[in-house]
Amino acid sequence: MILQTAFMGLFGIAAIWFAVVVFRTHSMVRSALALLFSQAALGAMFLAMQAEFLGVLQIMMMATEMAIMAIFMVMFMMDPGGLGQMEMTHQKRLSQAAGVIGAFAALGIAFLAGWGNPAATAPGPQAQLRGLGLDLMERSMLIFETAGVTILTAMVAATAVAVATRSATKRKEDRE
Amino acid sequence: MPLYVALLVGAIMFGIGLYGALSQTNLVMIMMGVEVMLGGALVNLVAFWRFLHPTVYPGQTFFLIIMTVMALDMAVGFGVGTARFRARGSVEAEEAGELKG
Amino acid sequence: MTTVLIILALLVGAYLVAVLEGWVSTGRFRPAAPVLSGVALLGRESLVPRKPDRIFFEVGPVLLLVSAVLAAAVLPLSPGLIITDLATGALFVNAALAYVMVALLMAGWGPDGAYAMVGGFRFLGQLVGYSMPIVMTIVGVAMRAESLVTTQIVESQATLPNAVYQPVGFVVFFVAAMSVCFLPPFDLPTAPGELAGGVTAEYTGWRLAVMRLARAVLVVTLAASVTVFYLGGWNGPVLPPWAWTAAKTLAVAAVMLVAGRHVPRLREEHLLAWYWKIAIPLALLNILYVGIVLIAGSSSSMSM
Amino acid sequence: MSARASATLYGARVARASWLGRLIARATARDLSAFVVPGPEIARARGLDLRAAGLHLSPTPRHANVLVVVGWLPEGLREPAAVAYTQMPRPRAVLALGAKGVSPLPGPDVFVDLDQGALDDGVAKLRRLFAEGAFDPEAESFEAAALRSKTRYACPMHPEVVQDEPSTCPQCGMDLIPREGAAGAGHGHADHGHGGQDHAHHEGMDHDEDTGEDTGGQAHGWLPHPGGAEDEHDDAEHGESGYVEGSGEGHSHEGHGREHGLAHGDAGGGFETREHGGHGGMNHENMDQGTEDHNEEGPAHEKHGDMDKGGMNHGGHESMDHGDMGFMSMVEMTQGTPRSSDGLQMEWVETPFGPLFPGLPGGLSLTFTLDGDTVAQTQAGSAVGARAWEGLNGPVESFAERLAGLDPLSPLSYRLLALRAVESAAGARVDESDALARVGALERERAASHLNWLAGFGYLIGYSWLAKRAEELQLALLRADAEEVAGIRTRVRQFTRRVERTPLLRRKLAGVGRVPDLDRAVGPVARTGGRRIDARLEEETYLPLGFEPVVLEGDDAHARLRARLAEAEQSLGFVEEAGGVSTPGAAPEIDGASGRGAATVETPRGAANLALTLEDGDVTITELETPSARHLGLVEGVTEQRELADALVGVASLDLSPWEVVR
Repeated sequence: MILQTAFMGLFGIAAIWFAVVVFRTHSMVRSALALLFSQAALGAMFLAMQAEFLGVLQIMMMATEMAIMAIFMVMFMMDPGGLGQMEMTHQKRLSQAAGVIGAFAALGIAFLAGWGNPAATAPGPQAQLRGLGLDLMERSMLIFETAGVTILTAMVAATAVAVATRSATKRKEDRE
Repeated sequence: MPLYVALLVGAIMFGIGLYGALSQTNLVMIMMGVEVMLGGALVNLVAFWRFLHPTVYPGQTFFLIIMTVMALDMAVGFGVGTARFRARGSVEAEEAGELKG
Repeated sequence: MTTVLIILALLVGAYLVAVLEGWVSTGRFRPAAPVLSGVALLGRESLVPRKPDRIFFEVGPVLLLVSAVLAAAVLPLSPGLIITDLATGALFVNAALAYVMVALLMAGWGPDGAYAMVGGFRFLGQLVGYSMPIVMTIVGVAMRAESLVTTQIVESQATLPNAVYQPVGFVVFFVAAMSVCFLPPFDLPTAPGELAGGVTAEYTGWRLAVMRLARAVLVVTLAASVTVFYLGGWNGPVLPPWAWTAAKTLAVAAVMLVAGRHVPRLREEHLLAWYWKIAIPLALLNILYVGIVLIAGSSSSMSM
Repeated sequence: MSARASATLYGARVARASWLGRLIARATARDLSAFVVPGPEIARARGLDLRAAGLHLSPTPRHANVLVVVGWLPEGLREPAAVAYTQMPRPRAVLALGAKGVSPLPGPDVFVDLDQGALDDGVAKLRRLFAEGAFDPEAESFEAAALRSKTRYACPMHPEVVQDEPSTCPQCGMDLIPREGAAGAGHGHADHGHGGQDHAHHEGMDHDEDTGEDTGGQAHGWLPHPGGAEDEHDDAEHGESGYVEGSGEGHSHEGHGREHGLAHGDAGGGFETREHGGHGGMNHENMDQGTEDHNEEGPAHEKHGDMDKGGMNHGGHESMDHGDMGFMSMVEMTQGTPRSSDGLQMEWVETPFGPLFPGLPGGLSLTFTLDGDTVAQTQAGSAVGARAWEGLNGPVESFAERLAGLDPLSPLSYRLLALRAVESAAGARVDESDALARVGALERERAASHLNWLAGFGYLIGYSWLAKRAEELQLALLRADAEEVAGIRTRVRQFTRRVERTPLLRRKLAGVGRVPDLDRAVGPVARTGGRRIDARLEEETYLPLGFEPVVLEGDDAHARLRARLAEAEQSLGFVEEAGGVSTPGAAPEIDGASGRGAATVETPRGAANLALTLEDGDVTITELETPSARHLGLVEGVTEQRELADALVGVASLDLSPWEVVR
């Protein structure tokens, strides 16, 4: 239990530290990769919480996701080197306040609510996988299928929006 | 005890994410903020599953759905971003005035 | 103990792969060449570019090595000879290999050179291609074994290896595995002719040695994963189980190394188009096919 | 210099020679990887088999420990070669073949003649040198004057203000900021004709270990031209005079890494970041300043105002008044920039591919402006070409020799060209058997040249088998006597068939390298565009041989590959029929004849025309037209808006020889 807490704390601190780095660094790619390592640290934390499948999934998914983020980052910012000393924030005070209030609100709920007795043990990873699988295929099937179809639709729609049609490009050229 | 560690981490991640999402001007950075917030949510979710109801699997299912939402957020965000970048040459939120209702 | 043994086996495998690679590319069999070149690299200066992203520059090669070794941690050499038999082993291989891309991205970004950077981003594009097929084909394998545990996957192939059971999945996985370890014709990130070495171009001395070692370990890991997932792992007559795994792994590595010499490097656009238009549908069909076969097998009450 | 007394290695690594060191040194001696200057194709053209000699060829000097200099090194390559040398990690050595004098480079550690036997000896010597002297506590550091970088001081606001001493700007009073530039500023850009080219990529590396070498000496790229490192370049063309040193005060902290980028005009930086469009300076300044002081203090605005003016001077972007917006406007930044073909603007990075790029012929200096991995702009030139044809003028006796020395990739063709032109000027006639022998020699060179091209092309496209086999055939052909040619022809035919059956080759090459302006093309490039152009069609010697040029449709890299293979085979057939491969001898007996003469020879790259006047045994070239000079102009059309790999394949498929171009 103590070991578990220690590991969770360790990975939690890593996750938080990397999350801070995301908004502190001036290099776009560093931002994206810091986010990746933050999320991967969360994945490690899940592993410490004996959620093996979820942890591994998190670690795997985030690698791809954040790398793609890095590519868009570089593309949209037109700058491989990070913008150096450029200011990229606005409404700083407000955001800080919101962040702090948000965190404290969450903390307040976390610590004030009675959560009952924590369970000491979790099912083994094999049992978990089996349970999750059965849940996905039985009770939550509709939800999950809906989510799957939604993401597919969103992907198609996003691609359709992003890909400039020939006519749109032409129109733009005409305008210019 | 470990539950509270997880909730603490979740809350702080959420706070950082909120700050990031609000303070950044660049679309991609805003999305990063959102991802950090969702990360915080994920921690809470896993912690609740593990320490409160370890034998109830919809908790894990919900995790998967949030992960889907993260991917979705990326897809849509970048789709919109690319379209805007093409049209305007910028993904700065400050310059997206015409998106106001 | 097992950990040490597996790591040792990995190193030996990497050594043999390096010998093989030299043999294939120069046509001369020089068993001492990798040692010589490794020692020589250690003796050379290791230069740091003028304006590196120092963290990325240093971490890149190490992360590459680490992710290759991690992926190998869940691959069994023989029954019981495995570093950790995770319940999510097959998924874990993918998770670890995803960081190959992160490592290359770092190595490409770190030294602050255009060739390296283009190489790093090229590999990212490559990942967009291969990552889906590789996961989808593993689904087919896991379906047959009814488990993500790698040892159980090997056991499920006791009668018939997956390469025969689901040949389509085997081909797709093999190709995707070659892309992961950026062997020719998938060597877009390191293309010597196009990018003067790409992501490796700026590494010298011991850092280059680490990079090359990592690459060799990666090839071994991928060959081992092909062996475990599709060639029945340790299953085989006469020889001891570990020998079978080793022999199959080496054979796969040799095929990977030789195949690349006889085709030109792929174009990035073709790579992506073929992965998405051909490999992913094939992988999906493979899943469907395995499902049908499994249901047919169980309903006809054949004891399988 | 080559006669150094003891067995010490000039490029030894500074270290005490311990037992471990000796062990490593011995291993190093058996693991030689070479970076070849001007390029492996020159070594092949001279019949050298570097691999057989035990050298492993490396695509970058960073991975090499031997710099192999093949033959005489033209002026334009000396500095790049020296840069490559500085970028090789120590212990390192120079192996010079055939010629010694290579000024910025240190004297060769081993110098041997230009043939295979000597090469083998040289490599053996090199191994001994490495084994004995790889580590030397007293190794000197290499420092070439032209490469030494020098710190100069520039005003962040007024890029034209550059001084040697730290002081304040006379115009605005701000402190000048140090930046690095090359001492050899005299080698400026105009000199090299490279516009905004700079050593973008491969910047020097800091020797972080154990050496006392001045890191400033490494501040140059190896592929790029080490010209002046000033950053006020290319103004007229791109309107980017607003370059500002962005790595100013607040920029130096390591933690925030990347000290370059948009706000960075430092030539010492990795990427050469260029502003396109007419408003360069402005955005930089906003970025530079907009960092810490934006939200907090007022005076920042005043500064901005200042800068706006500065920017406007350069760019004339009137509406740019975002001094009080507090962030850099991406819209304005991207507004005036040229659009990418896909409409997604990315930062443009100017990247040199040459003159020592492994996938292209050595000496071809190609600079791509990369928009992502798409080539947005191309500058092509030659670093090795002659300064002017006038250098070839002179006595007629050695004229053929001189012209043959022009292009090491096809010396025979130019020798023949010279001979024919002189003969036409003198009115001399060549008898039939001589003419046939010449045809034999020319056709053999054509076949060898095509195979040589194929070896390099195979390397570029990552088709190792093709590269290796082509190299073997080419070397065998160069060493073959008349009887063996038939055997080689059979092998080439088998090779061709095998290449045609290669999976994916057509898919990779088809459609790549289309030439938009085929009228300017000659030789195989024109013939693969379906044009029946060949100087050999008008030659009498070819009539009885039943010559018919290889004409293919397609106009792409794949068609060129097939055409060159077919031509190689055809040429070998002519060699057989000509019955000899003797090289044409010296100029015919011409005693003080005078006159004008002209000749055309179909070189492996296309028709070369030479017109000259002969006066009292002196030759004056009036016109020399080479195929590569024509094709160099096609590079832009072949590369622009192409993916990087496709662009490179396109350039390589033209088979340019940078040697036969006037710089």
